[in-house]
Amino acid sequence: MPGDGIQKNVMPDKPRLSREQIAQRAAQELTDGAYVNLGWGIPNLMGEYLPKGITVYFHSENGILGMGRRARPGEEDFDQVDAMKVPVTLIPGASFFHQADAHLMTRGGHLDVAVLGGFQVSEKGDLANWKIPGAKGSGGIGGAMDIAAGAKTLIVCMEHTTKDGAPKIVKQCTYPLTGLACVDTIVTDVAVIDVNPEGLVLREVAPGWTAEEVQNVTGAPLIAKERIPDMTLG
Amino acid sequence: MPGDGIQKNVMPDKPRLSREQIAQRAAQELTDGAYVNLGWGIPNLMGEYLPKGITVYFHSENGILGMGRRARPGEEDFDQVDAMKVPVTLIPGASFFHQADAHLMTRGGHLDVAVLGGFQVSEKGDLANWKIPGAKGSGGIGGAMDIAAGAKTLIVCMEHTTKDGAPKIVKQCTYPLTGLACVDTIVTDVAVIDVNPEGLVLREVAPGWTAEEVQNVTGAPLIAKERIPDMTLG
Amino acid sequence: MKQKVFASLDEAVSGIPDGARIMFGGFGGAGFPNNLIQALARKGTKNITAISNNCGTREGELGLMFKNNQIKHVIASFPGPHANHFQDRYAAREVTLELVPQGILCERMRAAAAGLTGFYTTVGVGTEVAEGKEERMIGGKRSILEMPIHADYAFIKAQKADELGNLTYRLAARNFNPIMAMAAKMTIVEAEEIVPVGSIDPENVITPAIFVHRIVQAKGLRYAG
Amino acid sequence: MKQKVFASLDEAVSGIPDGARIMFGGFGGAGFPNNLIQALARKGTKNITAISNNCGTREGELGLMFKNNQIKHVIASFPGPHANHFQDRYAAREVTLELVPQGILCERMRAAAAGLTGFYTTVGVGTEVAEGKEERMIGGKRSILEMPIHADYAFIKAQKADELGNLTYRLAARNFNPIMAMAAKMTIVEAEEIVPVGSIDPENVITPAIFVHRIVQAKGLRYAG
Repeated sequence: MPGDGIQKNVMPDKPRLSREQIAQRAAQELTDGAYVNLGWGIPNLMGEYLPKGITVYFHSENGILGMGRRARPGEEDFDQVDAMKVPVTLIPGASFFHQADAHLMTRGGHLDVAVLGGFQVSEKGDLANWKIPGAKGSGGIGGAMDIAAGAKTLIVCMEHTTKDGAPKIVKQCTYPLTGLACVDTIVTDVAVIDVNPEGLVLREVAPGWTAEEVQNVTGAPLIAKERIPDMTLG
Repeated sequence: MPGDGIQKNVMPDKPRLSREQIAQRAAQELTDGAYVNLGWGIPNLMGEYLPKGITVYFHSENGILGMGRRARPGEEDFDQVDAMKVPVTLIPGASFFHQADAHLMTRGGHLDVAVLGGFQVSEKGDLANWKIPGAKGSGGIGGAMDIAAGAKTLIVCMEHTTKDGAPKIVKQCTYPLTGLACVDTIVTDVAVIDVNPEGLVLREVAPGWTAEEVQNVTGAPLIAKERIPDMTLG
Repeated sequence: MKQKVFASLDEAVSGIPDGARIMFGGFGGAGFPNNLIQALARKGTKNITAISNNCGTREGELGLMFKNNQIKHVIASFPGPHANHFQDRYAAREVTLELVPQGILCERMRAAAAGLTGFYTTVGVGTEVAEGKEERMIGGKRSILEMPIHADYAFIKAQKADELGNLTYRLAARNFNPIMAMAAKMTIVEAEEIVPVGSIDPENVITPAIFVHRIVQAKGLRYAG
Repeated sequence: MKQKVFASLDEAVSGIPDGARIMFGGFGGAGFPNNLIQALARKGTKNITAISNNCGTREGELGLMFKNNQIKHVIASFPGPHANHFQDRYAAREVTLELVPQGILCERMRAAAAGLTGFYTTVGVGTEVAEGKEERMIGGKRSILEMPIHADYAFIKAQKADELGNLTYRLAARNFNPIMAMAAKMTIVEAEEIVPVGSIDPENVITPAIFVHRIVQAKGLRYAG
């Protein structure tokens, strides 16, 4: 199991980013005109925090490009829902298509950025995000494997450690995999980390954290070049 | 080469059907509501001879279902052409789609009937119809191979023999193949022949012809049960 | 003209035998053929193999089929958090499940529709999904072989159907419906509206009539989860 | 908003290097990007690998490219009876040809678009097309392995493009265009009409803007054969 040998009591008792703040930081990675898919959980909060002045075209795997904000009470149309079954609005220039074309977009390398939640990310960029070992019931994959395989840039948003304090960034995933060597960047509540050919490169740390403290809650070696800047929320 | 050993002078000097009459006979094979693709040459003449009272939905591999008659002078729209580049009209209930969907229809077993021209058909139902050995130039395949592989029923319309009197229905094709074991029925200027698991079954002969005379101009054995009725043009 | 329009939902599902393989359109509450599903529940067809993105929402959508124990095997991508009837049957081993990545579910159905006999993909390589599947390197990419998913029937929800079977879909209620309509041997459509032939612009047809075999007017149950 | 609309045809084809792989839409005279082809002739790009159903009609369509000897290799289904410039170059061994069945040409491009690394088909089994290709039995069917066709560019003819790149096509001028638009790394569109964002109904978009990178107004040469 991940986190073996790491004790809860060695975790620094420093403030971490909230889920909303993780989403806010990850949103700064998006650029004007990008086609973007947001997965369940933290990624789905990112739409609220887009950098000012940019337009991003949100993709939904049920066949929408150009989703806007969620529908307000009274304006919901339950034939116009996102992949989480939530009624959404459209922005000008939106389009509908069938689910095979929607996943042609995910798998075929057409999305500029996809953002997924994660249970574990390995130092090679392997992602585990669909199944907890020993969980009851059938589990479910959804669109995550197609998205992981195909996005030009894959960002994972997650807490840096489990509730028990075990690192979620590990040498090798022990949870069932979603995809191999697919993650480009990890945004957590304590760091921004890039998965580069030479290894995991620490790009930013949460305010008040040092590189060493982030390393202490990480299950794989981090490469920290010079001074690491603080995460800023844009 | 096909026809070796068969001399022109042994061919019966009896009237044969014209190309239009072959098309007219083949058109009697179509039933109400059928989705049908017609290939180059004789098949393309069949639209003129549909049995009365039936509606047939003609498919074109460039993305039309529900073609009507050819456009008359003055009503041509050169964005609405069939696979032979001829401007056509539509019947009510027509639809447009892209070429991959058009061939999903041909290859996926969705067309009730396809009708192709032929250079040779073997006793197993192999078809050769795209390339004459030794012909100059690049040749071209077009949609024939997809159509041959996928139609529920494949009819071949052709003259029974070459201009030199060589049989075009043969034990084994010597021309480059279009598809293996794909032909169901052959309509020629002297006979209607079904390709059945037990072999080539002579269903009809041209008026004035006997089964034996048809056999004499055929390069593979024909099964003739009892008396063979005459071809009628509907 | 061939008659494709059926007078009632019950007639539209007539003749479906026990053991049939059936695709069910719909995603996220939208585009489910809920009225046809209810007719199939009334009919009581058993031992169905269902192909569907999810496994129902409480008693809605496919939930009714699992509640009635009409399904013995399901090929799905995401059974879903509210598929309690499915989960109960699954825990009791009354139903088996093949989990498929969502886009690969689409592609495998499309392969059946398009007469392809298999395809290679990088999706699922190195995961549980790849277990038991052929793997090879193609162009430097680890790829696994996926096979077509065929079906006897597709249950489809359309917005408009003309009397020939040309279909349109409303907004994101399109989802899996056009793919399943192409992939099954017999496609049965519940349409919100049945319109005369010629009233859908040929350029705006989403599912051409060649893929549609039976049409029935939906009786008003649009959302059932 | 990203600027995709280019002021001139010449700017729309800027930066295309010698040796580029380019898909050209069109079939039967309809839907050819004739104005972009003329711009590419002016530019003089050489050693092109062209992917196209046919090889031009006299000097029209791709005929101009062959006349100018800009193409070194072509992947096509049906060069066509009036592709005299192609045939001359082919006879002189100045251009090579891979002949592909028409539907397989579509599927191979779609496989590239969809991130599939190969597929099996029964089409072409036992014919010249199967030579050199892996063959195996799948589900009792002799099948051959076909590989994706990728391209650097697609030249597309649309009826309407909005300024984001959502496209519609006129009648049967649709043909290969939507498939090629999905398959190439960079899709360049000549549109009869460029319309404001939001003026195409989202349900009637045929090619979503994600597949489109450059848009230019067609200058009126619709048919060029």
